Amino acid sequence: MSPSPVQSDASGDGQLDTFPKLLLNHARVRGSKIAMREKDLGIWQAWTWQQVTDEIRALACGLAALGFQRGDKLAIIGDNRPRLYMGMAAAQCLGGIPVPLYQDSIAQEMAFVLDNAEVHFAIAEDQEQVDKLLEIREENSTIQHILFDDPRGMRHYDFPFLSSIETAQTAGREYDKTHPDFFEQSVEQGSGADIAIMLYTSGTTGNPKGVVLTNDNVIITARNGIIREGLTDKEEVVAYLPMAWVGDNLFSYAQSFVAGFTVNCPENGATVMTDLREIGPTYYFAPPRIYENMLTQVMIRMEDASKLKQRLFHYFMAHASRVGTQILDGKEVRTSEKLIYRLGDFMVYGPLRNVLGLSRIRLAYTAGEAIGPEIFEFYRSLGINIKQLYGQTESMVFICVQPDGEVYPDTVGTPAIDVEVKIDDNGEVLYRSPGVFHSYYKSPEATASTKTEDGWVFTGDAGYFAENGHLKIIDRAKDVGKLNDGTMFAPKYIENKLKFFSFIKEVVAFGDACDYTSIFINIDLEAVGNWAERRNLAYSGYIDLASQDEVYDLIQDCVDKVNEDLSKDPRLGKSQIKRYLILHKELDADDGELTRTRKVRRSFIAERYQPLVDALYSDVPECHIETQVKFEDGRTGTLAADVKIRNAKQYSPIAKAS
Amino acid sequence: MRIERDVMYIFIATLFLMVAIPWVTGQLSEEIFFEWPFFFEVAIGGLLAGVMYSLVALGFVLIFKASGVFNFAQGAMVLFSALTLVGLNELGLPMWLAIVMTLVVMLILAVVIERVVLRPLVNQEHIILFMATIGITYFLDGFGQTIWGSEVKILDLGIPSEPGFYFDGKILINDFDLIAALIAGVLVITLALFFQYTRIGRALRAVADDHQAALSVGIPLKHIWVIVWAVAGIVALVAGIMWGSKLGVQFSLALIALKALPVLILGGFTSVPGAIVGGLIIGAGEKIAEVFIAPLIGGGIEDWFAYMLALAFLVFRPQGLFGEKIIERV
Amino acid sequence: MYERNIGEVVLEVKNISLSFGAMRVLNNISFNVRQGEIRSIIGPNGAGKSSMLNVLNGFYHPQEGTITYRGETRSQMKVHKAAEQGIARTFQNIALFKGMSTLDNIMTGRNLKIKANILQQAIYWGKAQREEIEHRKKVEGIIDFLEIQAIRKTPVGRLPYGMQKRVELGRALAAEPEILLLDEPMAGMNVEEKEDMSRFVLDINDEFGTTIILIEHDMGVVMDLSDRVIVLDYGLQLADGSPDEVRSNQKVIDAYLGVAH
Amino acid sequence: MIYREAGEFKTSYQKDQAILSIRQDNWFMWAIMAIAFLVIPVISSEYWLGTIMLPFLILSLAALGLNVLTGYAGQLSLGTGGFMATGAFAAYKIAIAFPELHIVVVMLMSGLIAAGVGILFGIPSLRIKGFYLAVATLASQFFLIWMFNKFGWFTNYSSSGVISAPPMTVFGDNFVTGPYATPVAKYLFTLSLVVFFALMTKNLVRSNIGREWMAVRDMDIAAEIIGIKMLPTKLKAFAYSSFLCGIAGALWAFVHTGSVEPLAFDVNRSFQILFMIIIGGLGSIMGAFLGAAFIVLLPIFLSNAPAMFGFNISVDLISHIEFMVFGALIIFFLIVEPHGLARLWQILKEKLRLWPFPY
Repeated sequence: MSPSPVQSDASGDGQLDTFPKLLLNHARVRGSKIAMREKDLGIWQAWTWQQVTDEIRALACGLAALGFQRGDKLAIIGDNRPRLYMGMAAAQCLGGIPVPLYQDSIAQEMAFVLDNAEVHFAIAEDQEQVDKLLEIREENSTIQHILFDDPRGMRHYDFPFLSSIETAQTAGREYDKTHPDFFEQSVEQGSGADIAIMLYTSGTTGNPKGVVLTNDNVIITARNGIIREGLTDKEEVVAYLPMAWVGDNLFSYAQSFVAGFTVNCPENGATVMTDLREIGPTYYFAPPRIYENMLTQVMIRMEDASKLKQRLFHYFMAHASRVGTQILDGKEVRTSEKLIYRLGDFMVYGPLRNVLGLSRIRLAYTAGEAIGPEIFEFYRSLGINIKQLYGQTESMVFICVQPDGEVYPDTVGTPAIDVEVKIDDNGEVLYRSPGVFHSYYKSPEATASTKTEDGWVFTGDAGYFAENGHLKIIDRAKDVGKLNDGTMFAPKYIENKLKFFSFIKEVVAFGDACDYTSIFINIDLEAVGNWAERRNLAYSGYIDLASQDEVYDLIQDCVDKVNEDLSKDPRLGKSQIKRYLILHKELDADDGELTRTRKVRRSFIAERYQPLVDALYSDVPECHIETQVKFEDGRTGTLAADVKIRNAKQYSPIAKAS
Repeated sequence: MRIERDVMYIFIATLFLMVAIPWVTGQLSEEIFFEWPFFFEVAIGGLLAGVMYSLVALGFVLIFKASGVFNFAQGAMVLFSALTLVGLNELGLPMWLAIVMTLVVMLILAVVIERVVLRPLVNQEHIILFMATIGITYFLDGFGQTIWGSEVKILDLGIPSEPGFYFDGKILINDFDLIAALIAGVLVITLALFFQYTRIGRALRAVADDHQAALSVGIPLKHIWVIVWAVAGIVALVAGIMWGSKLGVQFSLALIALKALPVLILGGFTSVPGAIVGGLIIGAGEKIAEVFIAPLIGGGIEDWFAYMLALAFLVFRPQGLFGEKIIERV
Repeated sequence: MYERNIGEVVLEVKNISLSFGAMRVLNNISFNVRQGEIRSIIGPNGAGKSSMLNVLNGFYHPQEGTITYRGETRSQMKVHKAAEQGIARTFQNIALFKGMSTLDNIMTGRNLKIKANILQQAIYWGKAQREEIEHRKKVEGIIDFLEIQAIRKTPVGRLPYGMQKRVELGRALAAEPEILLLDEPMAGMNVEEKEDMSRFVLDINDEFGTTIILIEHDMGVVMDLSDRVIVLDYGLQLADGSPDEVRSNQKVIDAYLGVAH
Repeated sequence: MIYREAGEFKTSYQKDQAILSIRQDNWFMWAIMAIAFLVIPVISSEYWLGTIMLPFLILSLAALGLNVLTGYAGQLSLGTGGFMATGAFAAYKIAIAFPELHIVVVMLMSGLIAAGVGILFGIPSLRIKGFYLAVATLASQFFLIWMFNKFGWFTNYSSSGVISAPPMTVFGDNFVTGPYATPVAKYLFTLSLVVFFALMTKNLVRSNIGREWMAVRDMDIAAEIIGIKMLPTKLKAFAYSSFLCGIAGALWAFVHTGSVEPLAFDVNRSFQILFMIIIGGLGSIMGAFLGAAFIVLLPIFLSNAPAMFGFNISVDLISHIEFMVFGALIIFFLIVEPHGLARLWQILKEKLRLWPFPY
């Protein structure tokens, strides 16, 4: 591994153990290098590390002038905006704790977090977020001051506790003049053991929990990641995932502060893909669904291409799937194969990477959920170094990473630097690392039940080490159940296998303590809609499409294939899907059916659609259901439908070897 | 037809100037000979020539009115029809048969143009269709001459071309011009009746106003186009016969299209009466100017005078004398 | 939520009558517009609403009556003069420049503020470029304001209807008008698009202090947004007053009875 | 396919507004420039330079001029030949009257005179629109040609009505006109001027004036209501258009043919230039060049084609067949792509940028 500037920065003298110290160091070492960009007013506006430092300093002093104390929490609410990241750093400079919130949460959800975290100060992006905070503040007055980034529409908001970031910074510059040593001293006081940030995990049940992470947790983990992958200050990342999510905090904030690379913020939600393409990041992170969406787009668009292009595409993609990954992994490939790959690179792979905005990728990660092996291989065969990563908020992401050259789609790789991993008797995965979280905020019991006294953390995931030493994750430990005949039932495993089909968007599997496995399916409106249009199937919307027999036929194939696959697994062979239905409604986070990170809330769904579940475990061919739904504008209504139920083909399981 | 008031004013002013300017120049200049009988002789000669211009302009108007296409190929159609007629005649066909055959050829041409050029370009911008008709012009010019050769041919219909004296011998008028004007007049009246009293004619008028309305008459647009191009082809044949027997059948016949253009803008693209009145004004104006003004500025003004005259009219009536008024709304 | 800051009368229309030939389009219309207010003109189709706007920006010349604007009383506006004096408008049927991008369309709205001459523009370097950049910044502000970043470089002909309406509003805004005439800005829009457009209208009025004269068919929108409303019917002025007054005016009720709105 | 735009982001408005904002386009343009300035003069024969490249470049310039007027400002004109003639005769009068003037100055002055004449004939455009205007512009065409024929003053009373360019030089003693001028010098001189004016034109059409022209073209009423003044805007288009046509005419007379009579700029010339911009693409700088290349090369190809295939046909017949094929090809092109070669190029480029996707 080539020596990277990171290591020289982090020369282990313990000096750069907090974000503010890292910041000041960057201002010294690479003050004129670009730290952040934002597409604003049509061009990429940039801040150098020196400018970022000045801005943060002014904001920190401004916050101090407003009465922000050490240990105070600063809520951060909004899209990925440089000023919000700066707000995070400003709080840290003052020994405060940033608490980023999901910007699409409704006021009630926010109220819980703000209350739980005892937030007194908040930075909100715009009127939309400020309005939510004002609504919350009516009932809960712990919020002392709100700063906003974009003043649009708030000209008449005449509240003493509301001001713009700029106003605060102006006041901060004044404050800085009158208190010349304040900022430096404040930064000096910080240490690695101080709390750096609190991230609320939504969890699949109950209220969110605040995961408390120290500077050491975050910085050491971030640095280990950088060292393992050889990242430098020349990387470009695009910050587009929710700021409240640990992944964004690590990739768009912590690692940038450690390595000194550039973070780019898109113009708005509608332009993310365009902006991503303009920037062409070298280091990229996305959850599997984004890769899936991209691949679906590729396939849909290719179907409209001319026959010649289609043949070129399929020919070269087939070639890539034969040799692409080997070439990427640096393995020996016949020269002729290599030449064809080169040609393919010119004709197809290169252009494809280019239109997807992935031309310059040196390292791409995916994590959060299992990624379909075909999707994964697709990107790797294009020459994009995408790797799986296993982690969680409690570990500041990194637990296992796939090492270069040893990338297997069904495993999540080997433990990251300084991470120990073990499997307990129940098959649950445990780890111990420098990134292990400090505690759950104000929840010692929860902390104790997750983290042992000697620092091991229960992941809640069931898994095992494969023969090659790589960790393989099957499912959530608590979700793994048993069918009535005693067969192991791993719902997530089955769900994921189905979701790898582009026509299927979400799946909910039932089976624990039941006679057999049955599932709800959400079709992918875009993919199936496209498919339907191609066949001149008329449909008026999701409900209509989901109930068509042709669509059922299409899905039947997918289900049958999964069953065939399952039948080959020694442990899960008897948990094949017996009955399934296509749900009449798209699962939605607003209705509580998905978490904000789009994980299905199985038990909630089972309760909500009890009649459907009952029908699955009877032999009726159809079931009537009425559901309460929440529309985007907040109104509620009722959705009624007759949902068809079908049986899946059963394959005889391969006898268990042992 | 109701004539608008400002058109009347322009008309009266034009008449006045046409008389007054020659008189004034006649008084001022030694070179210019002005006497009333001579003036009328010139004016009548001009009017008769103007009818010939109208004949060509009429073809333009028909097509523009029905399809919005500015058919630059009208001149080429005149040449092509004349070449075909003479060619067939030279092959030994009697004149009447040659005329009938030529009519058939012009009908076929209309069908081919509709099928090959217009239909693929339907809904394109006007300038594109205009360019396409220039393409047709080139093609027809080349095609006609490739088949029939490019040497000057004589077309003799037996119309006397001796000058005749009228009004006590004071005014000299070419009999040929008179007969040609007569034929043109008959053609115009026929067309007017055709438009007024036949179903197709009414459909053609409707299509000029509104394509939907035309469809409701029950005639497909493509048929209308074929018909209108065919009628324009017949008009071109008549013009070709007239001009051809006057000047000889040769390439320069195609250029009389350029003479018809000022007539067209002066009268208005969409008006049959406009084409007639425009032709008369241009014909008379041009002749009068040639005799009574040109000597003052060196002569040879026939190339551009018609255009300048039309331009002067346009400044007062941007849509031409009888063109549809452009109402601007937002 | 807040009181609009309404000032002096800026535009006074007195006894305006307009005819096309024998057709009387506007008959003795009088009203005034105050600084910073949102003034609506309502009425059934053919009531003369658009004609009134056309009179205000000088496109139609009334036969009778006077218009007082910026302290100057005249019998008619001139199109350029109106534009130069800060009257901008949008059109009932979108009148965008179809061959140009969103950005260029809005840039044309700033044509009166660009001073470089043809030679400087041909050379581009120096003043012309400085101006282009300066105005681009302003236009980007408008693009941001109207939330149309994603279609910045799209030719407007390819945009959906609702977006075209927004671009047209952007073009009018680019002139930094004092009075903005909006001719049915929400026609043909769905509820969501109408909400967005209403928000933009309010924000324009609020952020830039622009006086707005609005024609709109959606009564809910009109009553919500307007400070005062004029009701026209077949060229006659039926009523003029606050939304509440207009709503309870018997003549208006009569005229609207049977008219589906 | 060849485009790799990921990672090309603009950090300033200058860069965002650059003429060629995509890197590959930039390279492509520099490559074309290198070929035009360095390779072609070396490898081309005199025949190629004199018979193909010179007319191509000069007519491109005229087409550029007409495209500003018709393609950008939407004013259909059939008077291009007249404005070219004005440029040619103005250049002649100036060069003879002031022999010490540099040829570039002569060219510019003749362009300005043509611009003045253009303004004069552009005035009716305020009231007259569309085809009415097109026909009206024929008035200027016929009038100007008649004028140059009729009045001996324009030809310095040459008996044949032909004007001959005096020998003139650039950079010391490199003759670009007259008997001592080499084809390479002529070519490079013309190329430089054409490239320069193409750049100027591009600058204009991407500036305010260009937007005003397009606004007038796309919807004149809306343009007027947002404050664009019709007459000055249209007259600027007429002026600039005639300016370029005038220079093209002067180049034609001085550099290309050396001596010329008014007939060289008759109405057929106007139509030829109009064809160029229609075939090339209205409202496109590139279109003017593509169209000129097409219209210049096509007749050369057509007249050589029979011989190439071993047919022996009389010259007369060839010229008739040429007419036919030319007309047919025009129609063919209009049907295939009514928006011209530039649009085809644009589509191709778009396809390459999106490759392998269709959209």
